[in-house]
Amino acid sequence: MAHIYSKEVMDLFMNPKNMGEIENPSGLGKVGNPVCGDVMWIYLQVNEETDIIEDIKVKTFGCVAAIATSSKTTEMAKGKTVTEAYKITKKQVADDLGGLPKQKMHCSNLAVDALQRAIINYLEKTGRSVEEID
Amino acid sequence: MAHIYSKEVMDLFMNPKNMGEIENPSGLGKVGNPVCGDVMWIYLQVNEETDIIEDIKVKTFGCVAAIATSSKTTEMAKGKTVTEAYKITKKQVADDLGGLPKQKMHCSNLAVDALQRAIINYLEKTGRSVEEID
Amino acid sequence: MVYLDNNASTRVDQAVIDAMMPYFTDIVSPPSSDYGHSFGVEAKTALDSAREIIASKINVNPSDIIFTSGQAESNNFAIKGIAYANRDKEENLLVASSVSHSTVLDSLKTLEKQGFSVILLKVDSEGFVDRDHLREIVSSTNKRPLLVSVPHGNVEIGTLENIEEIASICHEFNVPIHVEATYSFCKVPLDASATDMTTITSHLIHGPKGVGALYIRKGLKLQRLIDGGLQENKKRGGTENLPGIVGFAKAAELYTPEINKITQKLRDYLWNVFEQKIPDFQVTGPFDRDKRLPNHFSVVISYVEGESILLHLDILDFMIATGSACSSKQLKASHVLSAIGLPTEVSHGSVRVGVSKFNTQEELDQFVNHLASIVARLREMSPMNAEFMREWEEMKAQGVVPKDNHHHEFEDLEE
Amino acid sequence: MVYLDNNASTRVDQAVIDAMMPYFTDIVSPPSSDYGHSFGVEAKTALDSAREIIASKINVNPSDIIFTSGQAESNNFAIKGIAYANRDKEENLLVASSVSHSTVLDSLKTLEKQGFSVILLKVDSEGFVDRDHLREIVSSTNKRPLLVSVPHGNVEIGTLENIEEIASICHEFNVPIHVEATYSFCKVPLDASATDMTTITSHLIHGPKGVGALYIRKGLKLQRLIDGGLQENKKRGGTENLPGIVGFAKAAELYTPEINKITQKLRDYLWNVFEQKIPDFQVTGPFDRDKRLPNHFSVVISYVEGESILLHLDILDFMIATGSACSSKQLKASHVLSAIGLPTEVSHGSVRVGVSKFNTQEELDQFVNHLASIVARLREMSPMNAEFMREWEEMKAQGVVPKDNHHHEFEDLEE
Ligand SMILES: Cc1ncc(COP(=O)(O)O)c(C=O)c1O
Ligand SMILES: Cc1ncc(COP(=O)(O)O)c(C=O)c1O
Repeated sequence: MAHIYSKEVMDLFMNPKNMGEIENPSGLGKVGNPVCGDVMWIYLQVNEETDIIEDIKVKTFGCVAAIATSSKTTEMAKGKTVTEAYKITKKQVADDLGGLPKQKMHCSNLAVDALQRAIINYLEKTGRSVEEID
Repeated sequence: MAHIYSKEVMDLFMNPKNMGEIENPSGLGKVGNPVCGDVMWIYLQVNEETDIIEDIKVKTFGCVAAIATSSKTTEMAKGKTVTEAYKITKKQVADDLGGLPKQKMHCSNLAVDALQRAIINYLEKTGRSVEEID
Repeated sequence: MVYLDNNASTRVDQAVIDAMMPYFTDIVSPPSSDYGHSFGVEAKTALDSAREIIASKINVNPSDIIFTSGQAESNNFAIKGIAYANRDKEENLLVASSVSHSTVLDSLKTLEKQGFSVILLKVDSEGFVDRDHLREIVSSTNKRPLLVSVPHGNVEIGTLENIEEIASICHEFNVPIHVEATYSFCKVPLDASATDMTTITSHLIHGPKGVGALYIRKGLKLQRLIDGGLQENKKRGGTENLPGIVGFAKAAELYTPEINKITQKLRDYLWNVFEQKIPDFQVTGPFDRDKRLPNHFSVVISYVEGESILLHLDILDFMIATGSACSSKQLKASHVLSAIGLPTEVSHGSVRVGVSKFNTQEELDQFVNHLASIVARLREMSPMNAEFMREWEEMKAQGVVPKDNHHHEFEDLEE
Repeated sequence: MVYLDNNASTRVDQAVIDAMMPYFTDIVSPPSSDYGHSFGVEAKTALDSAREIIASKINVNPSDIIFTSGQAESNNFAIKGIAYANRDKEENLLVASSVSHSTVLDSLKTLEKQGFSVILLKVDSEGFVDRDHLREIVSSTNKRPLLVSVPHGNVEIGTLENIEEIASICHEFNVPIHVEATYSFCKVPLDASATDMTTITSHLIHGPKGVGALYIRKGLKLQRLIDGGLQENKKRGGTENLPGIVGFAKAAELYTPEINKITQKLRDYLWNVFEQKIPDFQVTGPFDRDKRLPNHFSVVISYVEGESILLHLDILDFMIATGSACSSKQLKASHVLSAIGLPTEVSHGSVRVGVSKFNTQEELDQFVNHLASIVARLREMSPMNAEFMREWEEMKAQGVVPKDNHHHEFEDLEE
């Protein structure tokens, strides 16, 4: 089976991780635009004592790269504090996936964007702002 | 063996007729131009009593069509009176050969031209002009 | 492997390969000279007979058929040939359907940069050329088009244009018409003698790639695209691709109306099973099956994205095509789907199937079953659904653009 | 069948056919999209690897190789591409060797009609470009050429040009150079990275017809000849002829220096036997065997005409080529033989042989024996001989033109 995507991307595409929703999430981040072809919603369940992301779910509409990066980003965030998770970069996600086709690098932005937005949402709900962790 | 030429043309090309010279011919006709790629010399031996062409030979430099038309023209002329032979047309030669490729039709002119020139040469030698037979 | 992308290209028939073989290994001379050795003459005989077979398929004289390297060359030759042959005329308008093939549209773009005017014809939601628009343009007294180009069968949405009707509108006003019949050749009868130029190709009818033809009405003046010899009635230089041409003719010969009955039956079967098993999809192109290429079925499936569908199917060994932006090199929505008015957010779910005589009903059953579960799975993980789309439509209506508009230009892909 | 016309075209190697086969029958998708199903990706992988093989043969980067439909397209693209890309510049001079291929010369004719200036470079009696003439033209300060086009190996007379030398003269004055390497590709080492464009082709190295390539130096601006997609680095639209391209690469891979040792040995053998057995002939092209295409031997035989020789040989199952006017479609003497100063009355006796690895010494022995008796037979019936030619030369010197000058124009063959 020859594909332009790395084995890691294909594996996560075939068996995506953390797909789904969390009811009453601690934080929710929605990004994307159906015109562009990628929409991602990330749901966080954060332990307010420790700021640790105890659970994370994602809903993704999009291409192979979008599904794989959603999975990878959520896997990377899970178990981290929001401060740590906020620092995950698009490049880290792509590297951890064994690279992405050049033109698809933009897709990996989305999941990280959604994660950051969900963290901001969580911070806002808990009366803080992103500057405090940044 | 696929060729553009008719079977008749190929047969005469392979086994040309009346090739050679006649020493002290009754008439000689030389036409053609080495630049054009066709040169033909026709030699006649004519019975001066009957004006019948008793022998005819041709020397030909040229392409397949030139060789075939030389053979055909001399075959057609042999045994005819010079008056009859003078009337052989280029079209008759081509028709008798089962046709010639359109672009090669010009080549068939040469042999008939050489024949006519040889007849004129014969007539001149015998103190006559072509008007008398034409 | 279940190959269902037969409007992209097709498998070459064994009989076609057999027909080509002597021209690969034995009769290898170029067929150019009449006065050459017998291989050359045999080659010419083969070339002539291929030309006759191809010509008879579209009801034209063999001498008006020019063999080319395929669709791209034929279309470029047709469009630029007319334009450049009329370079010095006052008229400089070129007209084409907006669902024309990229080889047509890109030729027009080049000509536009060089000073020619270009008008793309409106099409309706099924991809048919807007007759009124066409009539308006060809009847214009002060800007008569040099050419109108229209596709016969559309590769993306299957639309089968009524060429006779279009041609008669053009000819009423003495405007020549070029027909792009790449996808319809042998699949739908076409009387190309009613057209001024017609493009046909080999590799969509189980013939080899790299060969096609252009019918050019006798007397129509074209500037040559490829100079260099007396080949092809002096209209296209270069050593003829004789194995390819012989294969093309053989493929055309083998692609009988019977084949179309087979593919049409398969296509209709697929369509029916699709309707039973796949919720929320919308057919693209004509709903009337007789107005589609007989082997063509195309849809957009809601709330899912084409590349993801395509790769899931691929892993299961089923091969289809999509017009999804994410699957294209330019990451742009298909110009055809845009031209028929499909919003990009909808066209992401594009899936199209081209069946061939090599397919079976069992394969199609398996395909739809697989597709049904893939779609269900993708929808489960997608935030998009009917409610999402309703909200989205409202936002669009209110002119509210969502913040995360990741729309971007890929400059390195532009000219 | 003894095929000795291997500079016209060659038999396709069985290994090449085997390499193409999967792309005829299995991997049939166009290799265009990266994000498509695995057939498309496999196709792309095959395309990329073919490009690497071809590129390495002429020492250039794969990304600078564009696949085309063959020599004619490559040469038209190179010449017209440069011309049109510089349409608006003041310089409009195009230069080519006068022994260039017709696809080059006819492209120039077309451009000349459109207002470009054209200069054909003088060549010496062996077909080598006149260095002084070239230098004079490229060094001209007020009319710098847009391009100089030179053949590497000449198909008719075998001349192997010193491309490094020509390129360095051009580049000294910043004039780009196009090299027509159709007949030399794989036969003689060529460092195309020293050139700006280089044409190569498949069907002369036991590859399939209908495929070739053009090397284009990175950064060189060309106007596209065939628009219509992102294929070939956006420089050539259209579905790639993948079986052809794969076959081309396989053929290039198989055409090793060993093959050239074989053909050169055969050619030299032929040359020697020829000298022993055929009276009154003259070699055309370089006498120095190392300055010829390794498989090329060409002569003019006195007092006989090429078509007649060719057909006699053909009936005996030996196939060769001739540059005789009577054998050409236009009934014109070869422009190459004219350019090297051979009078038409002499060039009628042209015979050329291209050997391949499929030939044997025995075949060449038989060939020369047959030829010797054919020549003897034709000379016996010919009025031409040494004396005739002496007289003819005298007449020419005196300006006496013989009456029966059957020289005529074939208007229907002209433009
Ligand atoms: C048109 C278009 N824009 C954008 C993207 C994805 O880029 P981003 O994630 O930056 O929106 C895609 C998907 O590949 C796309 O097709
Ligand atoms: C250049 C050229 N002129 C003329 C001819 C023959 O025509 P004609 O017999 O009229 O001289 C030939 C031979 O075919 C030819 O090659």
